[in-house]
Amino acid sequence: MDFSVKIGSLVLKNPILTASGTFGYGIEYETFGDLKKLGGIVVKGLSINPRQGNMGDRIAETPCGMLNSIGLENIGINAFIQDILPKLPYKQTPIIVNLYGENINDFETLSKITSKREEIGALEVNISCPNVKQGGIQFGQDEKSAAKVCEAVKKHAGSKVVIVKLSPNVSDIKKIAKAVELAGADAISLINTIPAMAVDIYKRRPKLTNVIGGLSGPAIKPIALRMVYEVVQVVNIPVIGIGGISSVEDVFEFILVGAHAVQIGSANFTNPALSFEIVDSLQIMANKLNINSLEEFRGKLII
Amino acid sequence: MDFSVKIGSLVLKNPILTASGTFGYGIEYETFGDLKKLGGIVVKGLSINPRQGNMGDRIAETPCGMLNSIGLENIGINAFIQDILPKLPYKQTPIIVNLYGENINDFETLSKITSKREEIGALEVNISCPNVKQGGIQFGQDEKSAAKVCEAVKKHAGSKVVIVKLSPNVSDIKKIAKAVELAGADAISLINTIPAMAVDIYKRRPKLTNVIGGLSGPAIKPIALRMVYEVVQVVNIPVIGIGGISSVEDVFEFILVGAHAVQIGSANFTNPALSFEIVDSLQIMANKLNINSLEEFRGKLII
Amino acid sequence: MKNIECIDLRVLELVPLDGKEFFILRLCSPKWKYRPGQFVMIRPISWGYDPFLPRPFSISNLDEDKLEIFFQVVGRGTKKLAELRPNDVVKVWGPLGNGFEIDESLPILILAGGMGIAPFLGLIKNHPYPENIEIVFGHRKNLSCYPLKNISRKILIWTIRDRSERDLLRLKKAIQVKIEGYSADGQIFACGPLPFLDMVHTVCTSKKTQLQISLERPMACGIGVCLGCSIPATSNKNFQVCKHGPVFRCGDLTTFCEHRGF
Amino acid sequence: MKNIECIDLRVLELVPLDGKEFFILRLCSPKWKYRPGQFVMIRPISWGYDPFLPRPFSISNLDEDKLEIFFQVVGRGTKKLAELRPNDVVKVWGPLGNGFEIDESLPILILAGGMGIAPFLGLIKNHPYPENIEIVFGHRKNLSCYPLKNISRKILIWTIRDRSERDLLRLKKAIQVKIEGYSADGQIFACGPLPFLDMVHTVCTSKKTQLQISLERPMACGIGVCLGCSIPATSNKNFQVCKHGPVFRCGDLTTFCEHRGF
Ligand SMILES: Cc1cc2nc3c(=O)[nH]c(=O)nc-3n(C[C@H](O)[C@H](O)[C@H](O)COP(=O)(O)OP(=O)(O)OC[C@H]3O[C@@H](n4cnc5c(N)ncnc54)[C@H](O)[C@@H]3O)c2cc1C
Ligand SMILES: Cc1cc2nc3c(=O)[nH]c(=O)nc-3n(C[C@H](O)[C@H](O)[C@H](O)COP(=O)(O)OP(=O)(O)OC[C@H]3O[C@@H](n4cnc5c(N)ncnc54)[C@H](O)[C@@H]3O)c2cc1C
Ligand SMILES: Cc1cc2nc3c(=O)[nH]c(=O)nc-3n(C[C@H](O)[C@H](O)[C@H](O)COP(=O)(O)O)c2cc1C
Ligand SMILES: Cc1cc2nc3c(=O)[nH]c(=O)nc-3n(C[C@H](O)[C@H](O)[C@H](O)COP(=O)(O)O)c2cc1C
Ligand code: FES
Ligand code: FES
Repeated sequence: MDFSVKIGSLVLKNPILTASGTFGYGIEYETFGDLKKLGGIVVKGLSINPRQGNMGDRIAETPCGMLNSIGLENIGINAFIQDILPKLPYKQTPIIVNLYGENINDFETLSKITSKREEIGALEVNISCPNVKQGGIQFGQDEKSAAKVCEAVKKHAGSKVVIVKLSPNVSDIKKIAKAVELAGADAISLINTIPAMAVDIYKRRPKLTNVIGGLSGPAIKPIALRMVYEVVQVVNIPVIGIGGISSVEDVFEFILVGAHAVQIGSANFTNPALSFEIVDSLQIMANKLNINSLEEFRGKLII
Repeated sequence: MDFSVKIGSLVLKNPILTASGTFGYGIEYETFGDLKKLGGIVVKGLSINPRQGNMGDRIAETPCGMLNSIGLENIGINAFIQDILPKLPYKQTPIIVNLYGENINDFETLSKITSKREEIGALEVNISCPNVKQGGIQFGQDEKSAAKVCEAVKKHAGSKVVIVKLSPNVSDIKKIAKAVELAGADAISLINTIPAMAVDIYKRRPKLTNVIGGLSGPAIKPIALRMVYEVVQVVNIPVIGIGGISSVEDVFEFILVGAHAVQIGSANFTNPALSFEIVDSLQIMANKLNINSLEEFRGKLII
Repeated sequence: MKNIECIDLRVLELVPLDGKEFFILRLCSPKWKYRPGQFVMIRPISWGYDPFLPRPFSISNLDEDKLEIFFQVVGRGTKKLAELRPNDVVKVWGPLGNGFEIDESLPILILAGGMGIAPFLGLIKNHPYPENIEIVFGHRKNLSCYPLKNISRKILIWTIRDRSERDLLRLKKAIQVKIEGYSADGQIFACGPLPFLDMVHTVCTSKKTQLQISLERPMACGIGVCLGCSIPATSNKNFQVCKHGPVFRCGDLTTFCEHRGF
Repeated sequence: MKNIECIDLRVLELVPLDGKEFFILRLCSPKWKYRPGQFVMIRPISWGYDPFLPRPFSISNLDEDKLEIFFQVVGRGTKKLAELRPNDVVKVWGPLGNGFEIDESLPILILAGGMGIAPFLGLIKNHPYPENIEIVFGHRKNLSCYPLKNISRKILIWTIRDRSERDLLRLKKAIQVKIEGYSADGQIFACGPLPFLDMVHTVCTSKKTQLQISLERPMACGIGVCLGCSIPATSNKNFQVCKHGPVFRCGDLTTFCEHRGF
């Protein structure tokens, strides 16, 4: 069956993307599977200049999940374009850059740089990172600033598809979603990690040097599913579901509530071949569900 | 060692409370342990009139947690006072009533009724239930209405300790916490469940008839811990930690970030003797941590 | 509350019946007294935080030596139960619920659909007058999947494999005929999947026959506190299946049947 | 990336050493070539969603027949590993990281603290000139907790039990003396807990001796993508311990040492 989906003008051969920060720059996974199989690759969040991220301990395990406070360590947009991009199979699999700026200006610059590269399939605007002082989640918690960032990126993005990635740490995700749709977003992806914390009672210390980090993994899937469901009801642009997806069943859960595509995140750490395996089992699952197209299933939750 | 803590004027012999909705009206657990051991018992949310709650399927399992959409089924405040309260060991263990109203009026009435009963140790104001149409979470997501409910209850509560129970589904929990402190709350408890969802891809149906329910269990502990930590920094009243607590280690995690007491919730379902066992292991844990008082440990996270 | 207890029990053995789907789990005996129809909540220690919830199972049999559970693998939890090994430790609380009200002097008709046979295994085994028991057993899978071997020869058992619409009609017919025979002075007990119970319930209601029916609902606590298993008893009162049931008298279920469509 | 592979391996056996804390886990061989100091990420299938993350372990030994891991129970994950039984399936990816750069023609001084012995077991076993190897092994637990039985008699091994401040000083002394002997033309490899490495590092730095040191950091991916194990290489560049390490040359760690206090 045909698993292709359209995210704005971008065509994915299947709805399986990899989530930013959990799949490196893509090439690290070549040894585990054929990158060309994937619907798309969302690379680690990129800033204008390289960043070292936060100090000290920056991951911790939690029940059915994990915390991270990487703080957007990355090699910078230029190194990515020069050193990595040519090695990626961008002709067969769209490469989506995840963009992080400390301010609107940064986002504009990043948009200008990336929109010129034909190797880049789409831009994902990260206004939801809980692990950085400037920018990040602070943009994603307020309708106005979320819209502003979206407009700024859109202005310079030319024909590139712009996906805005939302933070779950808001009272009403629908409002933010509508705001970025109005601001011109071609698609919305959600959720980013949820601000959370873990401590070591024996050392009396937080497990993350940064104290607070972002929660991801199966633990948050029910929250992500609810938010995708809520957002799908109020916007007319495609929604990309993210949060705890660990199996092909999980993929179809997100499609059932209305997602066009999904991203596999932390689950890549539990099995580096997982994203490829999920692509391989799409057809088996479609057979089990007795469907001949994704449209038949997407958003078809019976209430 | 002395494990007693003060929540406003209310003295608990130890910091272990049971969370509303997970310990029935208390008496159901008599067969599993000595209720008098507990620091306190928070009973199922009570409304003025009996309620049947939501229709259909109202629990579902999720990774390291569960969803519920009970919708505040309860026998009503009067039946509770007449039939249940006399059977509880209220002289040895404070009984805390969890109050739910559809509007401010309801909360005032409940406050009037309950504050007159000497058998009742404190009132916990539930402005955070995600499973009801009126009241509930809608009060807890807005500073002004949260404060209004708190004032209304406080006005009629006389000398009773008033605890306000917060919803995690907000952009900034600190704001709501400060608002209810200002409105006169004697203590704050958090978190209630997080709105979330689960679906059955084969039946194409939500697992809960109500579609959305509240997520609880170990999955949410890192979020709860973060929120307690954040709230403790900005208020001067005691904070009661709730969320995924399943062991005595978890109890001390919440104390370490600054909680005065904790509530054991869904974990009671995994082992109905758990709350009693946790009380029994407080001393062992204090020895392991090498502490002689809770004050030595409370909020003593080294950053 | 009655004598409900929560204890850690060691696994004695796990016996597969015809493949990897049906098992008898034998645990050390908690030495409780119980009534057929009562159940236990089970949670292996090894589950840690996940799967999170315990699982409810009928007490299939319980004596001085062992507690027996007959179960089918249907999802994540039962799959994990099927991985238990001798000496693994399982947290168990019970006996829960009310169980069937049995008058041993009266004839009994048991209507069981598939796993619905589970609560009756002990009843059958321990009844003083097995010749007074008759069973209609509708089943989908091979008969060898069900632990029927040890059922007394004195018990009349009608097994009807239900694989098609026609089988279902035959089963319905058999049940109708049998019920007739017990409507005057016998007792009728039923347990099985909802559509099966639905059918039994309809027949009994139409014939105005007494019927005790055992229900299943998703459960979290098993002891009446989470209110996850509530069903409407009347338009302003609920039953908790775990506490007021799982066995109900036919007439008590009217409101539930209206809402849930059986 | 090099030949990193992710495969499901069956457990052959789990051998306890002196109690319930130290184990050798033997898995079917993935038949990789590896360098001592390289490691694998391990995640038993039975973990389901929880514990969530895989765990990193040095390849203690790897040949045609088996992959061996020597591990100590310290937390939730290793406790669960100690419950593995033959034929359980474990997801394993590797060989990961760089491993020690070994010149087999030069003498080797191994400085191992406790579990820090793990990466050296294969090295010792497979080295063509065992008489060229000398080991200083500082340990807290009984010697019988460590798999030293099969170490060639040709290898000089100094074991020092470290239970007090004074023992620690003795250990430090021994290390100082030994290092001196290798500073000119030998190779020095070290692995162990941070305070141990700290000491070794200080001595080597002060003596301007070459040293290869194997680091541990909490890891999620093991393959350089999560950036959870990063340490500062210079003030504007990071190493990922899983990818650029876990073995580092003493001098490369200056910035990390400044930040983390060793
Ligand atoms: C009173 C009672 C007695 C039972 N006796 C038996 C028995 O003797 N033998 C047997 O094989 N089964 C019995 N069941 C059904 C058994 O509890 C379910 O098959 C089992 O819980 C499914 O768990 P799972 O994780 O494999 O499936 P999942 O679908 O993964 O279960 C997830 C959740 O749904 C709930 N759930 C799912 N299906 C059911 C169901 N049919 N009934 C109740 N809860 C469900 C579970 O409690 C769990 O919380 C009984 C159920 C009840 C309520
Ligand atoms: C490259 C490398 C090689 C290793 N080789 C061995 C070995 O051969 N034998 C052995 O016994 N141990 C080894 N370790 C340490 C081992 O990985 C940890 O002891 C183990 O992960 C602890 O898991 P736990 O769940 O029992 O402890 P927990 O404290 O519950 O672990 C929780 C989390 O913290 C991380 N973590 C905790 N302690 C450590 C630590 N010391 N190092 C790294 N991560 C940690 C885990 O990865 C996990 O994500 C090695 C570590 C690394 C990085
Ligand atoms: C280690 C790690 C690093 C991440 N880095 C980024 C990032 O750079 N940019 C971004 O938008 N999201 C980042 N995320 C968030 C994920 O892309 C994803 O939104 C989140 O983890 C939820 O999905 P999951 O539960 O499947 O992991 C990161 C997550 C993890 C665990
Ligand atoms: C089945 C169920 C019923 C609940 N009912 C109530 C309630 O009536 N009132 C209330 O304030 N909280 C209620 N809660 C929320 C809990 O008290 C608690 O805040 C929440 O479950 C988080 O804690 P936990 O993760 O330890 O369960 C309920 C939770 C569950 C699981
Ligand atoms: S299962 Fe909790 S009330 Fe019945
Ligand atoms: S463990 Fe993920 S980058 Fe090293």
